[in-house]
Amino acid sequence: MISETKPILHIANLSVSVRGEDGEREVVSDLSLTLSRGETLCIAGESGSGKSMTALAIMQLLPQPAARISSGKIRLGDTDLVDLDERRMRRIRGDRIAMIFQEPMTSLNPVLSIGRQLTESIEAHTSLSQSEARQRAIEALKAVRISEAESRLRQFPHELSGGMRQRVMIAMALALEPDVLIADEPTTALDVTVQGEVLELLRDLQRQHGTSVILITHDMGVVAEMADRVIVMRHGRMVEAGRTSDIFARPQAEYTRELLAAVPRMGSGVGRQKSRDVETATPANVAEVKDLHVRFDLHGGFFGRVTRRVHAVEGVSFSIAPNETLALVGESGCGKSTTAKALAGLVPYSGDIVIGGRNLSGLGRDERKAVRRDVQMIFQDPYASLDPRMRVGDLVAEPLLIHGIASKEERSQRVAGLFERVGLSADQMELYPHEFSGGQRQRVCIARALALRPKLIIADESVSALDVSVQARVLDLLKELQREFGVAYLFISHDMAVVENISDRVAVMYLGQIVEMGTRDQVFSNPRHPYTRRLIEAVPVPDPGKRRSRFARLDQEIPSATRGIGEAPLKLALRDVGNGHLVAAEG
Amino acid sequence: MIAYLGRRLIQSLLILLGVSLITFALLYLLPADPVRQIAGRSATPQTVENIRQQLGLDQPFVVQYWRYLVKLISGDLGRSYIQRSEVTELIVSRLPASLLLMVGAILCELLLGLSMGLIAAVRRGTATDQTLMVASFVGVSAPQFVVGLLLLYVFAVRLSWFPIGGYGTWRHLVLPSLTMGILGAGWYARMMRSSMIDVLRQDYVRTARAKGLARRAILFRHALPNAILPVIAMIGIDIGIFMGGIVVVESVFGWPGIGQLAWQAIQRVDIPIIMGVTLVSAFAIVLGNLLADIIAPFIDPRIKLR
Amino acid sequence: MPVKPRAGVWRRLVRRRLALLGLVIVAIVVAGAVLAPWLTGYDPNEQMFDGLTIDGSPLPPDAKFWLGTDLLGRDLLTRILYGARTSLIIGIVANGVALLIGTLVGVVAGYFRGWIGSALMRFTDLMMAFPALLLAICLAAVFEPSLWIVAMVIALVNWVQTARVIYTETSSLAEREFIDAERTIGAGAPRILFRHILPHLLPTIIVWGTLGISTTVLLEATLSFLGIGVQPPTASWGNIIFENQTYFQAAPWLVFFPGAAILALALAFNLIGDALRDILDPTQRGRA
Amino acid sequence: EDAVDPNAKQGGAITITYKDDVATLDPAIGYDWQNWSMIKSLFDGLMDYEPGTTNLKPDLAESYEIAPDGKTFTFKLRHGVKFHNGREMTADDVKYSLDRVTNPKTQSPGAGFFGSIKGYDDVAAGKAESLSGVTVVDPYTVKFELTRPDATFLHVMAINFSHVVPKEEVEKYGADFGKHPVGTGAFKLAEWTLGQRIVFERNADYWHKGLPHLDKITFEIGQEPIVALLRLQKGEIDVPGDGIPPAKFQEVMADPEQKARVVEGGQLHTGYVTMNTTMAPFDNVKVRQAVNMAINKARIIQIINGRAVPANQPLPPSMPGYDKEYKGYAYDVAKAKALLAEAGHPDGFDTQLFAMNTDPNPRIAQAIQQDLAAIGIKASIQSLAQANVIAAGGDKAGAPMIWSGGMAWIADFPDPSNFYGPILGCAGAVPGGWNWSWYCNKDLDAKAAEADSVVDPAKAGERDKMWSAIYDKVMEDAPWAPVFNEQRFTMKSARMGGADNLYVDPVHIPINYDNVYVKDVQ
Ligand SMILES: Nc1ncnc2c1ncn2[C@@H]1O[C@H](COP(=O)(O)OP(=O)(O)OP(=O)(O)O)[C@@H](O)[C@H]1O
Ligand SMILES: Nc1ncnc2c1ncn2[C@@H]1O[C@H](COP(=O)(O)OP(=O)(O)OP(=O)(O)O)[C@@H](O)[C@H]1O
Ligand SMILES: [Mg+2]
Ligand SMILES: [Mg+2]
Repeated sequence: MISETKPILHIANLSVSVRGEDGEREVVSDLSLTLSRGETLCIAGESGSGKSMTALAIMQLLPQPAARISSGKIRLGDTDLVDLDERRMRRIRGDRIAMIFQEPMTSLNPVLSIGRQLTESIEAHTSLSQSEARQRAIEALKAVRISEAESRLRQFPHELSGGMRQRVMIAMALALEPDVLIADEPTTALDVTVQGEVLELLRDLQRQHGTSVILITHDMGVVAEMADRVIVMRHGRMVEAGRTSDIFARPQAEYTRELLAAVPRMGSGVGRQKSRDVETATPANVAEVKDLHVRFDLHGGFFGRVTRRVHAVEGVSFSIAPNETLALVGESGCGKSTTAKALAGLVPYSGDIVIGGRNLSGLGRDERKAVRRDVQMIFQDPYASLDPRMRVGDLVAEPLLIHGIASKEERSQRVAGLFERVGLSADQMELYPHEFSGGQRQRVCIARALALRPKLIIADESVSALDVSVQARVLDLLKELQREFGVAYLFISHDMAVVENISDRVAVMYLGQIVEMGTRDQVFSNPRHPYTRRLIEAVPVPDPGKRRSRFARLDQEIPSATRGIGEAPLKLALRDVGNGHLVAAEG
Repeated sequence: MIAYLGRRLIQSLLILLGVSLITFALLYLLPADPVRQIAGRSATPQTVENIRQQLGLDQPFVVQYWRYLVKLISGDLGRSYIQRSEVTELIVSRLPASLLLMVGAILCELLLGLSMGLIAAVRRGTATDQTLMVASFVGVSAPQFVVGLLLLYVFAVRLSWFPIGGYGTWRHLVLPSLTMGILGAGWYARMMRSSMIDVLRQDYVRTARAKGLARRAILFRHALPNAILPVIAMIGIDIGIFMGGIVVVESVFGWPGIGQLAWQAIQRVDIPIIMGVTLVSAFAIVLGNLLADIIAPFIDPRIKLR
Repeated sequence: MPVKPRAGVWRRLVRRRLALLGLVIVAIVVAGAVLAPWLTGYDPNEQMFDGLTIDGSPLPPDAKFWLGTDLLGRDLLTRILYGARTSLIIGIVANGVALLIGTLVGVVAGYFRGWIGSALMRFTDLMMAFPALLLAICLAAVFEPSLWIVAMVIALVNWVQTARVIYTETSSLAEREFIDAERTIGAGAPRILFRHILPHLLPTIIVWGTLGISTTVLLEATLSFLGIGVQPPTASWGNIIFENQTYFQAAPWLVFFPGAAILALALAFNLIGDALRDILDPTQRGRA
Repeated sequence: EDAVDPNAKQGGAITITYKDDVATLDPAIGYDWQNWSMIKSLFDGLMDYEPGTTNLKPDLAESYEIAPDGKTFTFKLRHGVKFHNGREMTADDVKYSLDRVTNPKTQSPGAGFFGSIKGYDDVAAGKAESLSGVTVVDPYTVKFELTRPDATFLHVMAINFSHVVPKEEVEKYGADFGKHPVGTGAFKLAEWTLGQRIVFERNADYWHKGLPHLDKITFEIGQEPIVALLRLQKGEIDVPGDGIPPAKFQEVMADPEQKARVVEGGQLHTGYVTMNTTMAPFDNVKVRQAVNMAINKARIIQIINGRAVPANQPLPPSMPGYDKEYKGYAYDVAKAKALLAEAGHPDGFDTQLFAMNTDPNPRIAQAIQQDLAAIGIKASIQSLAQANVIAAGGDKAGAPMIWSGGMAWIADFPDPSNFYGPILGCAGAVPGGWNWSWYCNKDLDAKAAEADSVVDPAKAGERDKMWSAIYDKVMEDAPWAPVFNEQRFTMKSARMGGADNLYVDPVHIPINYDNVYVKDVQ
């Protein structure tokens, strides 16, 4: 599969350093690699190891003014990119090297139409006329399998779902058929079904155009699916490089072995939760949710009356016992986060939520504050959920401060302890959120959630952004805390492998309702609802030998949860198919 | 959209009603007696009383205000105490000039201010940046009367490029607009720089660079529309500030706008004119705010009219 | 590695050349205002016989009157020094209070969306549409003109624009996820508003605050003219300009020097503000 | 009929500028100095003044007769005088005009001038529509009967309020007659663009043959005086209506060419400080006299670049009745202090000095303030908009001292009585009145009435003496401190022609439009 031609991209002894409050620090050290035509090179490695920095260095787009290339060469064909002036570099960007960024949500310009953003780069690098460029853009959109490509051109980013935005990004990168495509975690933010599609697409395009791809990911399943060769990085250095099959079969470096061992696999995996007996619906349940509804009103009309409603959560009931982990899975937009927010008291709801025996509705201010202590939440997007103007140490200490726990010295000791617990060092307490990599930030969030030693932690996609080794460590940590303090988890994730590993029970959500719920083994080994089955099938397997030729594809868009007034959706009845395994009748 | 407009118009009307009530009340409380002014220096108490009665100024406040409102609805703003003309006529004759000046001034300040702010943000930290920021502060700190006279002296008297004041052709409009615009330009430059610096840090700007776009495309197509949003919100506010400066600029350039009318009325406590001008300018401000809110979604499609 | 002590804002401020320059200017102005009686041998209100030419013209700057004299034969330098007292109170205190009210109203209205928010914003809209000058005149008629009245009027009139801008920004900040995160750990509204939202508003507040200095100092002169502010012979930078602006050709020093003083003060605060904005914005670390 | 300047050329147009809006051109209503002389050119009255002087002459009247008791005036009207609409003016129009101006519905600020006409009280009270004292004898004769002898009556017949208007036009335009003036004057209104421009054009049918000289006068409105002067220097305009702004005065006078185009003249104006005689400590005459001695008038005149002469009595020097012998209170700080001590204020006292807020008035107030401080009186200044100062003055407890500049008394007509009634007499000392010193001396009121009943023109000198005595007496009580009499400096373009006194005409400000001409017409 690897074509043994002359390398198209050659990096020699690259070092990147960033300037912080206390001087310069290298975040990429002495990195060398080559990329051949038509090859897919995966860069894997733990969060904060310098993967994104390397990619940005190639593009000459390192964050200003903090970061700079301190030494090394980057050659594209015969051109050295490091010394190139901005004008010549501009001609290379987009045309010969294209990049897909880690954050699909923020990487598209919110005020320009999709069409504009697509055609402008075509117009910038070719002499095509406006209508020809438009045609090319439509083709590119069709290539990434966006339906109704022509009318999409007029739409704006916020009108598209996350997966579609990512596909637009890919279309943009591929429209000019670059020699090299750098994709930085292109699927992390997406749920399994969409991830499958995107990967499939990348492969397709590579096959057609012979593009060389650098794929940055921490998902070893993705690596196994996609890569020809793999580079493993740690602390800014390359620890191992080799062919995918070799690395998976015979990892040389200690760290690579650790990494592979940490990969969650369905049905196996080191940290896999033993099946436990969990007694449901005991009076001592940490949380009990009954017939939860959350609806968002959409206003319109002359007097701003409610005209339509989003039925985000429609009659969800479940309970979580102490020490138990309930996983909530489902596609983007099915209402998982909303359920979590209702529990955390962030959105108004109807129905009953009982935490530690106290019904949340009808509590006074002080009582509510006390209940808050028992329920903590870790958000989906770690960067967005940390105040960018506070030092992370202060952020973690804040819950203690608010609830008046511990003196000042004690507090900072406890925070330092928490930092170590989540795998950060105490001196990082002085840094600000933007000075961390994505994974490190998530650990800060976890440390903050743990600070109050809550009875229930709601983890909303909290480990999706983490590399496997850290993910494994965090999962371990969560389990450890569960053992130690009897914390219960509501674990929201789209990563079925992780869910399979950590959960005691699983609830599958679809369009605001639960369609299947049961113990982990019931749901995974005996999925009864077709929707559950499709979710499980979409999971990539971290084994290059079991590479699939095609992913299962979702053929229809997810139906909308928005309805007119008085058109409540049909309520699904759950049927017990044995031992508390609840399944909705197919509707 | 129509529904939104309707709702906003009703709100605006309520605001105007509030403005009229407060203004009327304040003027009612003012110690200067308009009747004495009308009656003149040699009036007998009898004459004063007669006039007071004729104007209905002997009525209680509520009655006076109610009468005013009733007339207002039919577009009658009353008759000036000093000038003795229909206030509506006075305002209508002067409004076009003020509106023209406003358009010219806003154009000037946007053109000047935005480009200064843009350049300063792009060249952040350089001497250019610092020079531009000093210039913008000079614009904000310079008294408009002096700026106007200076421009007039240099460009009209010395160089004869423009007429020394007056009203009529576009050449008359340039200097007054510029005088008004210099103040606003300072504000806009400062704000633009601030918001541009913010926008230039955003991910989508990085994306645009990664596409290999020309600098100009990045700045004008990607950054500018995002950075201009907070500036758009300023336009409503701007009209309010504008109403303050208009008095001076109009009198320097002999511009027949409502600023001069207002100023003379204030000096002489000509209450019907003060009321009329207040309502008209309040209306302009409300309209400006509405306009800013309506333009915003065209620039940022995420914004929904609610 | 031991945890390094946080370098104080003040220390980082004085390390920047431009910020230091700003601080020095402010210090000079404040010192000038406070020490005026010791810095000059003249009385600010004394109309000197030798301060005018025989036909009543003011004197240009010379060895005796460093910045010249005004139309009544008073020493301009002395008047500018004493005028700094008034202008500092207006430009900093009144402007500051306006900024404070505006920020408070904007933040509260932006954060509490319910009836409090709408009520506050409707009130702000009303105030914005209401002519400030009229309010000033009416107040002038009711109260004895004084510095504090004019300061109050300026504060009362100038908060509106700030409130509107801050409102817009707060409402978008309140949607950010980190605010939700704060709620889940039990943070109350005051904490969220002051510890988490306010710091993000700082750049805007700085821009409005520094621009406000010039405008308020000049506005004070207009209000004095209408009889609401400090009354002659009390000097303020604004009214020195205002009284003499028609003489800008005949006696340019009468407009230039007080104008330069206003500009210097506003610029100084701008330099400090700009530096503060960078220092307090952690994403700007590493910038020289 | 007075002669027409033989050098005058016929034709041409001039441009005059004003900062403020022209309020109204209705002669019954217009009462500021700016529309005052414009109205004089659009309308005529029975009497007028010889151009450039204060000498009365018959105008629409050909002749008049005063009955020996001084209570009946009979005017013979000129034949063939036509309104701008072409109709001939008759005695009915004279009567109509006076009925109209005294009718309260007209809201004329000048109605009070006609108080001596029989029937005035009934009309003012709304009880009658017509003045019983005015009779149309025949189309060219009109007779006035007065309730008391009134020496000022001929002047009253010359002021704008008595100018003759045509009934049909007044009724046609109603309240808007002021925007559509139709009179018998030398000019007629050709265009009025609100807020921008007013254009007068020559009345070809004017009864006074040979007048006016100009074809057209354009008044441009709304520009700062300082800019108007720049335009004059550039040759764009002919007369800056607001005069030479203080900031430009030195520059103009320093340039011989420009100085040559400046005409200087007296003015029926006095600038004074009023002291509220009902308010302590100004209820003490010694305090008031002390203030009179404390003010350094020379210094104040220096501050306004010498554009005035020191005043020591209410009347300006060009006014009949001015007492040349009277020395007034000399500037004497020591004596002022002594007087103050005698009055029981050896350490002075605190008070307030009100002034209008336009340059140079706040400056003059500050100079006065410093002078007062020298004798221990600490006066704080209230510099306010015109209307606010007027309001304070009309309130008995409002203002201890007012500097009159900017709102000061410019005579309505050149007669000594005009400086007494409303501003020094008891009639003006009422709430909302113009007697800001609240000085009320019943004795002097009686003497004033006596002087005004000396109607016989032959006894004019005697009457003037009586008035001099009254003002000397006023100065003894010192309710005012007269400061200066402002001089007028009118500047014109080089092409303007006509005698200098037309440019400082005491009743036409800024210039006498009917008699000036331009030199550059063919
Ligand atoms: N703007 C910045 N200022 C200072 N340090 C930074 C900045 N951005 C990143 N870093 C640091 O650079 C190092 C490398 O970051 P990079 O983003 O390349 O990690 P990554 O391998 O992409 O991790 P992840 O998988 O979590 O995205 C991290 O230690 C991070 O703390
Ligand atoms: N504030 C809101 N106003 C209106 N609609 C909302 C609001 N918040 C969420 N929704 C809608 O509610 C539905 C459920 O959203 P939710 O965030 O719970 O999905 P999710 O299952 O967490 O998806 P993802 O995996 O993408 O995070 C979506 O259709 C969403 O558009
Ligand atoms: Mg990364
Ligand atoms: Mg979610």
